[in-house]
Amino acid sequence: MIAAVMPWLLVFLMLNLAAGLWRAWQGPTDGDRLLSALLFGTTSIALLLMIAEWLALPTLRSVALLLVMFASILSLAFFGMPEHGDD
Amino acid sequence: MTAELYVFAAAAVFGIGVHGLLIARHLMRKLLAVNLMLSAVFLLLLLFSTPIGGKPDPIPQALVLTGIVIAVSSTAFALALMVRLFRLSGRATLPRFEPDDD
Amino acid sequence: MIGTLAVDLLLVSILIGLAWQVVRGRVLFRAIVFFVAFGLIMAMIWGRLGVPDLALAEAAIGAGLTGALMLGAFRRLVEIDARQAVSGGLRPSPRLSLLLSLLAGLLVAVLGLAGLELRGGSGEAGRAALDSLHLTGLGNPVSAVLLLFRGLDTVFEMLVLLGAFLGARHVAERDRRSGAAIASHRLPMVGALQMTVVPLALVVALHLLRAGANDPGGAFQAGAVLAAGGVLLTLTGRVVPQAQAGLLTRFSLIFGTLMLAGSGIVPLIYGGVLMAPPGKTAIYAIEAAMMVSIGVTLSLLFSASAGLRAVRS
Amino acid sequence: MIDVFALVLLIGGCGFMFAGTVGLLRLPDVYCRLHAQTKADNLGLLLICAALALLSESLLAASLLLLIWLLGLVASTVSAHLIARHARAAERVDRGKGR
Repeated sequence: MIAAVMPWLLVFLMLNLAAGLWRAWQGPTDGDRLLSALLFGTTSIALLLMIAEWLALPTLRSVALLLVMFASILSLAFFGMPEHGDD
Repeated sequence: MTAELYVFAAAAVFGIGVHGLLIARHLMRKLLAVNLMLSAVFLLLLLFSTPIGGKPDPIPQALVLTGIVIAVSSTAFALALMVRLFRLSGRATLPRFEPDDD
Repeated sequence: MIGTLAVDLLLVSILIGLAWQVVRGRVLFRAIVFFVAFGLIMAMIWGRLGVPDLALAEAAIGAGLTGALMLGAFRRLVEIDARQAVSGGLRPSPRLSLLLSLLAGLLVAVLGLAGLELRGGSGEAGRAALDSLHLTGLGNPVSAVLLLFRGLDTVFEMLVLLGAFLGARHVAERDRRSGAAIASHRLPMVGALQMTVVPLALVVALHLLRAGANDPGGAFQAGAVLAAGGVLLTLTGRVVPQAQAGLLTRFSLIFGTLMLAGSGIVPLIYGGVLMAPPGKTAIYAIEAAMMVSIGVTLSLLFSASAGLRAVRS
Repeated sequence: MIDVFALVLLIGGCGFMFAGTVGLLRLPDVYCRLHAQTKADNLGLLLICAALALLSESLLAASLLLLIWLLGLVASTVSAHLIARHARAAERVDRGKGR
C-alpha cells in the first residue's frame, strides 16, 4: 500500500521543490535565494529518505545524512559575502 | 523507458552546458557550464552499463566515481587560476577582440 | 509504473530547469546557488538509478565542496574589486551559439540512444570483476574495481589530485589577506554547529571507510566527507590557512599515493602480480591512507593554501 | 496497521513542507519567509522521518533518521540565523547609502 502511494508523494514534494525554485529565481535579495537553497536542501533530504524506502536502498539514508551535515556550509560560505553589485 | 528519458536529460544538460560555454564572458560562468557538461557525460556513461545478474556493472561506477573526484579538483585549480588572473588583470573575463569592449 | 515514470519525468525536468538557470542566470551569485541545487538533484538521480556509491560521492562533493569552492572564489573576487567582480554578463546569444549547442545536444542524444542499443552486450569486464570478487575478500565490487582490478587508474587519479593541489597552491597569492575565515567560530550558533558537525563528519568518514569493503562507501567518499569537515573548519575560522606547509601536511598529501603505489609494486619484488595487494588488512590500510590524502588535498584546495594551522580559541 | 499510521504521518509531513513553500512564496519580506519556512520544513521533516522510522527494518535505521532530523534542526537554525544577520547587515548598508 505504501509502495503504491510513495511515488505520488515524491511527485508532490518535487513540485514543492520547483515552486521553491521560483523564489530563488525571482527573490529580490540574496537572502531569499539562499532561503530557497535551504528549502531545496531540506526537501532533497526528505526526498532521498523516501526514495531509500521506496527502492529499499538503505545507503541513501547515509546520503541524506551527508546532505544534512553539509547544508549549513552553503549558508556559512554565503554569510561572509560582502555586498556586491548586481551585474 | 526510463533509460531513454535520462539519455534525453544528459543530452539536454550537455547542450545547455555548451550553450553556456559559448555565451558566458565571465570565467566562472564558463566553469559552471563545463561542470554541467561533465555531469551529463557521467550520467551517460552510467546509463550504458549492463546490469549483470541484477547488480549494476561496477566498472562504469568506478570510472564515474574517479571522474567526479577529478572534476572537483580540476575545478578548484581552475578557480585558483581565475582568482590570480583577476588579481593581475583586474578582470575575470578573457581579453576580447570585438571592438565594443565594455 | 506510472508513478515511477512521473518521478523520473519530474527529476529530469527539474535537472534541466536548473541547468538552464545556471547558464542563463543574469546574476552570477544566483548561478552558483542553482549549481549547488543541480548537484543535489544529481545525487538524487544516482540514488534513483540504484548506484548508491555515486550518490554518496556526489552528495559529499556536491553539497560539501563545490558550493563552498565556488562561493569562496566568488568572495575573493568581490573582495578585490566588487564592481568588476561580476561584470561581463552574457554575450547576446547569436544564432550560431544556439545552433552549436543544439547540435551538441543532438550528438549526445544520438550517441546515448545508440549506446543504449549496445547495452545488451556482454559486459565481460563487469562480469569478470564480479566473478573474481570472492578472491579479493571484498564485498563491494566498486571498491574492488577501484583498488585492485583497476588500481593503476586510482594511482593516476591520486596524482591528478596532487597535481591540482600543487598548481592551485603555486598560483594562489602568498598574501593571506583574504583568509577564508569569515563567520568566526566565536559566533554563538556557528560554534555549536561546528562542535556537532565536524566530529560527526569524522565518524561518518571512518564509517564510510570501514563499510566501503562490503557496502557502498570507500576511500573517495570518506575523503570527501573529511574534506567537507575541513571546509567547515576553514569557513568558521577554527583553522587558518598557512603559506608554509608543515611536514605532517606534506606527508599526508602523498601518503595515499605512496601506500597505493607501494602496495602495487612491492609484491612485484616477491614475484607477485602488479597491483595485487595481499590481504584485506592491507586494503584497509591503503584505503585509510587514501582517505587522509584526499581529505587533506581537497581541504587545502578549498583554502588555496599550502597548509592549515589550528587556532587555539 | 503500522502502514496506515505511517502513511498518515507521511502525508502530514508533505503537507507541512507544502506550508513552508507557500510561506516562502507568499510572505512579504525575507524575515517572515525565514520564520515560516524553517519552522514548517523542520516539522515536515520530523513527520516524514517518524513515518519512515516506523517503516524501517531496524532500530538502528530509525535512530539514524532521528539523527538526521536533529541535524536538520541544527542546520536550519544556524542557516536562518546567518541569513537574518546578513539581511540586517545588507539593510544597514542600504540605509547607509540612502538607497
